[in-house]
Amino acid sequence: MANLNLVQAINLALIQEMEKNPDIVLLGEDIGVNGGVFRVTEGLQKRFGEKRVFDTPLAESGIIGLSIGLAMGGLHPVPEIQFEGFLGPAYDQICSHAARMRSRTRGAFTVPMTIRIPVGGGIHAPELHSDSPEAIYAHTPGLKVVMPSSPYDAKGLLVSALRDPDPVMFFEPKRIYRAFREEVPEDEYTLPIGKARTVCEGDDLTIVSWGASVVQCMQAIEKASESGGPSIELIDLRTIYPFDMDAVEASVRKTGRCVIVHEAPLTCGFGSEIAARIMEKCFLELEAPVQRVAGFDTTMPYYKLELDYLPDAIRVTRAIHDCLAY
Amino acid sequence: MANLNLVQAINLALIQEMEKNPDIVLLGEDIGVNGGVFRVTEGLQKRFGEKRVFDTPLAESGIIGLSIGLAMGGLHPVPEIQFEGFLGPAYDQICSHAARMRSRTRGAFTVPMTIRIPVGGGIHAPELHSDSPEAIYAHTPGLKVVMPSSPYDAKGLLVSALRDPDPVMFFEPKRIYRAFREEVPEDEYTLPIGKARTVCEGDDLTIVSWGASVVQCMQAIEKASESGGPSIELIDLRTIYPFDMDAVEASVRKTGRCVIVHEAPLTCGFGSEIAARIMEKCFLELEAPVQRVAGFDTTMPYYKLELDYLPDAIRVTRAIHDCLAY
Amino acid sequence: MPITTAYEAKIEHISILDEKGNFDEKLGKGLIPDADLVKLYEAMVSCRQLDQVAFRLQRSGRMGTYPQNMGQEATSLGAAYVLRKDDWMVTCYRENCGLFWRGVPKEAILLHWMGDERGNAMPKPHWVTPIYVPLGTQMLHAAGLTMAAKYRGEDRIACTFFGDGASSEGDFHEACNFASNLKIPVVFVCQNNFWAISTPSRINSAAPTFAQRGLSYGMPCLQCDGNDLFATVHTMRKSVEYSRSTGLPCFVEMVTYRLGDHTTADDASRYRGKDEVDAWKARDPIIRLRNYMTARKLWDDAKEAALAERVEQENAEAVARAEGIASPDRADFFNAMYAEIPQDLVIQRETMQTHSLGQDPTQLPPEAQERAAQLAAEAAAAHH
Amino acid sequence: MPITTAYEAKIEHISILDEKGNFDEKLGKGLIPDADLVKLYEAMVSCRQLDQVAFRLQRSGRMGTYPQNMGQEATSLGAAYVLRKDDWMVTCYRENCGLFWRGVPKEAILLHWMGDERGNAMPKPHWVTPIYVPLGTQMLHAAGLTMAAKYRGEDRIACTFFGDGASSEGDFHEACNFASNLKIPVVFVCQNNFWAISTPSRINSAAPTFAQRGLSYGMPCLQCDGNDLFATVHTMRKSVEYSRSTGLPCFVEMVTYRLGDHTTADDASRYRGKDEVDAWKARDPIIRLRNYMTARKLWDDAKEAALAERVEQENAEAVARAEGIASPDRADFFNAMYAEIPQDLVIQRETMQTHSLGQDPTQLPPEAQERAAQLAAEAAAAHH
Ligand SMILES: Cc1ncc(C[n+]2csc(CCOP(=O)(O)OP(=O)(O)O)c2C)c(N)n1
Ligand SMILES: Cc1ncc(C[n+]2csc(CCOP(=O)(O)OP(=O)(O)O)c2C)c(N)n1
Ligand SMILES: [Mg+2]
Ligand SMILES: [Mg+2]
Repeated sequence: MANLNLVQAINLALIQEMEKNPDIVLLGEDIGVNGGVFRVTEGLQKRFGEKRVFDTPLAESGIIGLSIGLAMGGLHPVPEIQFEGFLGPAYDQICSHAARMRSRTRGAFTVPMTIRIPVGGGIHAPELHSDSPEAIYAHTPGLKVVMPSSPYDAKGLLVSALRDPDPVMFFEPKRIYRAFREEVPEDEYTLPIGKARTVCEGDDLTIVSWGASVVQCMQAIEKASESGGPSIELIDLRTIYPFDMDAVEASVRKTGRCVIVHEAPLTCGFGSEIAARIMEKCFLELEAPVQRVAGFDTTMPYYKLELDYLPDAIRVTRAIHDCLAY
Repeated sequence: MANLNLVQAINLALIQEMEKNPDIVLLGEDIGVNGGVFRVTEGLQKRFGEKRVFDTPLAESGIIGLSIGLAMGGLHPVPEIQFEGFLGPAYDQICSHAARMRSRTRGAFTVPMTIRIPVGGGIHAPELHSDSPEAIYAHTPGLKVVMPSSPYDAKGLLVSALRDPDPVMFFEPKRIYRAFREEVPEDEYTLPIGKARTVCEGDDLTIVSWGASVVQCMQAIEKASESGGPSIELIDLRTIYPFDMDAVEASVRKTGRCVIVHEAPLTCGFGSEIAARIMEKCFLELEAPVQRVAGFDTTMPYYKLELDYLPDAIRVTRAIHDCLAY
Repeated sequence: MPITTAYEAKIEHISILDEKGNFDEKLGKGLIPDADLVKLYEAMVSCRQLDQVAFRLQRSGRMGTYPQNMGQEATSLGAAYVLRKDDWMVTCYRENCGLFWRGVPKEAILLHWMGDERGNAMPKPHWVTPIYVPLGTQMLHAAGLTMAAKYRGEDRIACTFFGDGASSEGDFHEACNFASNLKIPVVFVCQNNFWAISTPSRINSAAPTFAQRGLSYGMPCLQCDGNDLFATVHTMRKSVEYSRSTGLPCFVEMVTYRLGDHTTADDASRYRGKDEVDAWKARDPIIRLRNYMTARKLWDDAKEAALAERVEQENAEAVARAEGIASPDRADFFNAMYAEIPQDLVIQRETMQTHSLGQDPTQLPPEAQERAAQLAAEAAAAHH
Repeated sequence: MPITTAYEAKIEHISILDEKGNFDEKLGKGLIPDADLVKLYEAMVSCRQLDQVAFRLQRSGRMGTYPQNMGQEATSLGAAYVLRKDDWMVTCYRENCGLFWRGVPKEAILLHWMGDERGNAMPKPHWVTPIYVPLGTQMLHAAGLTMAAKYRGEDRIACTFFGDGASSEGDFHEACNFASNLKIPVVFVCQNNFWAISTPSRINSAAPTFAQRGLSYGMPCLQCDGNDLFATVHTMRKSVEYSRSTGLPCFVEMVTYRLGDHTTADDASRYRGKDEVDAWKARDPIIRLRNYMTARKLWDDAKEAALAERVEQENAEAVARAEGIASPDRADFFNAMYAEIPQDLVIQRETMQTHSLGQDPTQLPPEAQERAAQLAAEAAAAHH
């Protein structure tokens, strides 16, 4: 057991899987000598050599396109896109090829690849360094989309991704890269892609969230319980696609009320799918409309205003009250 | 009044607005001499010259990036992306620049631009010629997203787009490019972006749809009425963003039941947003969970199976029954 | 010296058997053994005939949109002939002749254009990729495939084909740049057939050549007559040897011409004149080679007639195999998505015939379930 | 002749005032009037000093991530000096010196890095664009802006700047290709400062020069010493004249060096040695010019001291203006989205402080509304 932050947990998962599987290679902008701008790949080039950990030219489509070829050729590439805002140039290779290769070739070619991407706001970063595009990729059949909210989850989920035969978008919430540490087993363990985690149990209301927002939700729940408030169940989705609707359904059937929290813009954010499914699955049990606490339908503002944009404990608390008051 | 199909209606709208506004320029792959692969810009280069209607190199990011510059420079470019499947390379210029330019520069630079894109399946086309990515762009603040379902609507909405000071994604359902004709006024008229159309009124159930699917819905409604079935109200959204929630809400408050129909994959398709909003707005009036009839969460299959993928009157009818039986 | 030379470059053009029948002994002699030459000629004729068959299939509604290869047979064939059988050949959609030479079954290509993904399930090991639809994207995959081979210590190289139009895509630049800077042995071959649908190649490059696109990356660049099989073979030899021996990429432009429409959905007469096409018909790679072989007594009318018959037969069989395949199951497009199908997709697959996606069957009261099912059945019936 | 020459190219390197102080009279004499030279020198010193101020602001938490321009002042300044005031200058984020010369207020640049969009609201008419964050994307906008000018019959051209790393992006290729084939007069300037964060320029190009990136498009290409103001001015003169007179694009590589960290978030000592940096400090464009001016009696220590004082004062005032601006209203990011704000955004803007997005206040029974509002108020209080 070690006490690690998110960055260290991911670094450890990479080391352990690379030692087991010689076909794993890491590539991206500044991931080598520099260890990545967030130091997630720190020390890996020294440890595994330039053949397995290498810097690429500055071109995201090239990074993903090359990785797709590497994967078709039998390796398991782990490209890093420096910030989610720079996924744009790689969108076509991801959605037109990585996501389709298996189905279009009926399995003759596959793309086992784990794309690592720092995601989300809250670190006072420049423009295009604070977005949350998970819904875009959840709407693209053929991909898996993962977003851990803690060091322990990050390690377990990343190991699963590195063993997955299909392309996985592994979003790393940069806001909690170093926010806290927790016990992370050195020993091997995996967390299944597609299974949610019940962070805490409750009877009055269910909160569904993922990524850094989970932390905001926990704060809101603490506040609530301090003031002897309602009993709230928090579900961390962990995986955006395929998502664990069974867990959400079971919880909402019990509580009858639900609040969904995410950083991405409201409209067509992944919260809309969860809300729609809850209505479909729990129609008769639902006592109030599902509330969404999300980014607004505006461009993510520059950092002076970013905290007004991002869901926080106050907004989550308000949603809890709105939902309970209904 | 002329009896026109969708292609002709768009062609007419372009001619009339280009004659009014010298700042409108058309660009794209094969739109000049060839009039576009669907002949939508037929005759326009001859009529307006190579300066206002020109072919570009084969590069979608270049087409949109150049258009953004043209718009920042005071023109109103109308780039054509040959098929929605080739929006991918332009994704970054659209979402990182066109959608953000006004807000990031607080209005110092704006991007009045109408991107024309044939969209959707059903014409036995090759791979990547049959997708429906509207939800991707509806989730991108800063854009407007329009999808007409008839020649009359196409002309009125395109004229509005061509006069809009902000970037508009104008999706043209290729399946109905030539499927039918209708009376389209030669005279100038506009249809407001953001307003839905009630195709037919009814009391038992509301169908919300857009694009080519509207036609499938009308078939299902006919069948239903023939067999003396339920009284159904059909709402054609016309605009995906900003969307006319007032119209949907008013209708569902009346009928208490709703079916949403679109070609795009179910998960995080725009139907999920409409469904979630209906729950939020009509919670107390809703008598059954909102049903969605959509593409499945798979890659759009090659044409041998495309009709099994696309929503048709049979599936819409089934949803109507599911919803009414609830 | 304030003004010095930072860089100098020179690009050669190679022609061996020109359209007038002139043959350069120095470069051409012994380049291709006579026996091979005959086989290569037969391959071109066979590919050309399949083009005509495919065209008829499309017109009679038995196939979707199809892009003919007519006039460009010598480009990909020259490459396929030179490449090792285990070198990667990563192409677009106008390289049938080379793919067939590599052993790709004709029905695979036909199936693709018949709207059937099974046409992309390349039987291994052919070291080829299936047809690519999004232009300019496959060259990066060629680089990756080759880098993976290099990673395993194999000396496999790749040859990737793309058009004059595709070379305008950003991915083209990124592929060349990655291959050059990361030292990946890929031979980049630009098929300049002067048109990208209706767009003349000058709109895709105002430069004197497409070959010089490789200079950006410091690659050796060559241009050759793409309608001259000897020239394409000679050029590919030099290029393949360079890449295999140095482990570095290089660049080739093959100058050819698309004799047919862009695809069966296109009408080239809208944008180009008959004179231009006629001039290029005179440069047809097949005619040129046939005349050469006839003069060398390697070929005659009897052989031609026999070949025509054989080819028609072979291609008819390929079509039969393509059309004979069982029609796909609608479950296929669900099952093909992931190695392990997600539960939600299973539900979608199982209920697609019985319920709407918003419906959770288990939630319906039993009698309601029956009513819904029954109503649905009636409605379905009414539709047929 | 089977083998002919398809293309030949040659690229010149230009240096006028080298690091040892050698000055080429032939090219340099009269190139820049003495009076201008002094002003240009002062502009470089002022820009350099602002870099230091910005660095301290970031370290003391008064500004976010900031990319210093240190060492590269002569590149964009040479361009700005040569360009007409109404030519477009479309840059990235390391061209402060040129932008300030064009009249961009220093506080605009500071505000951008202080996380305030108002820093991008370029007061017109400066014919400049704001800082660009996504690399390689701005060159296409430069082409569009110039084409729009051409459309109106103006003879305005554009000069666009990008780094060695950015030249690897696909958009770079598309911008050059569009400008060349559609005949748009843009001067493409690659600032090769040898690094892209920690990535050495050889990983972004294995070719001998970045200048040859322009050969793909048949553009005239020049390379110059980017730390030599005379060379950048001379090279830009030739290039600007070419583009304005022909209406065609051309390509320039300015060889320079990033003396500081990539940004304040970077630690360059992780990936490059002190020796390398020291060698380049000796090539500092400011020192070089100062020595030249001193030798020519255009400058002395007294002037230097006076300048230092004035610059410190000016920059302090710019910082004061940037920090003095009223903090933005949270309504701003809603109101800035569209010319006309959609109704749904109005609701989001108005209710952001009072309700969750899923809530339709009007639906709540009145007493419930009160209860919710009250609970919310309490909770909010509890948070502070
Ligand atoms: C990314 C992308 N954009 C557009 C298209 C539509 N399209 C198909 S073929 C073609 C022209 C291709 O020209 P070229 O690359 O020269 O190849 P050729 O057809 O001449 O062999 C176009 C525009 C596409 N398939 N992919
Ligand atoms: C599309 C994109 N990818 C990645 C980044 C992150 N990033 C910011 S600066 C930089 C290096 C840029 O190097 P170069 O183009 O040489 O410019 P320089 O910083 O040396 O002036 C990177 C990778 C970005 N801003 N945009
Ligand atoms: Mg071509
Ligand atoms: Mg650099």
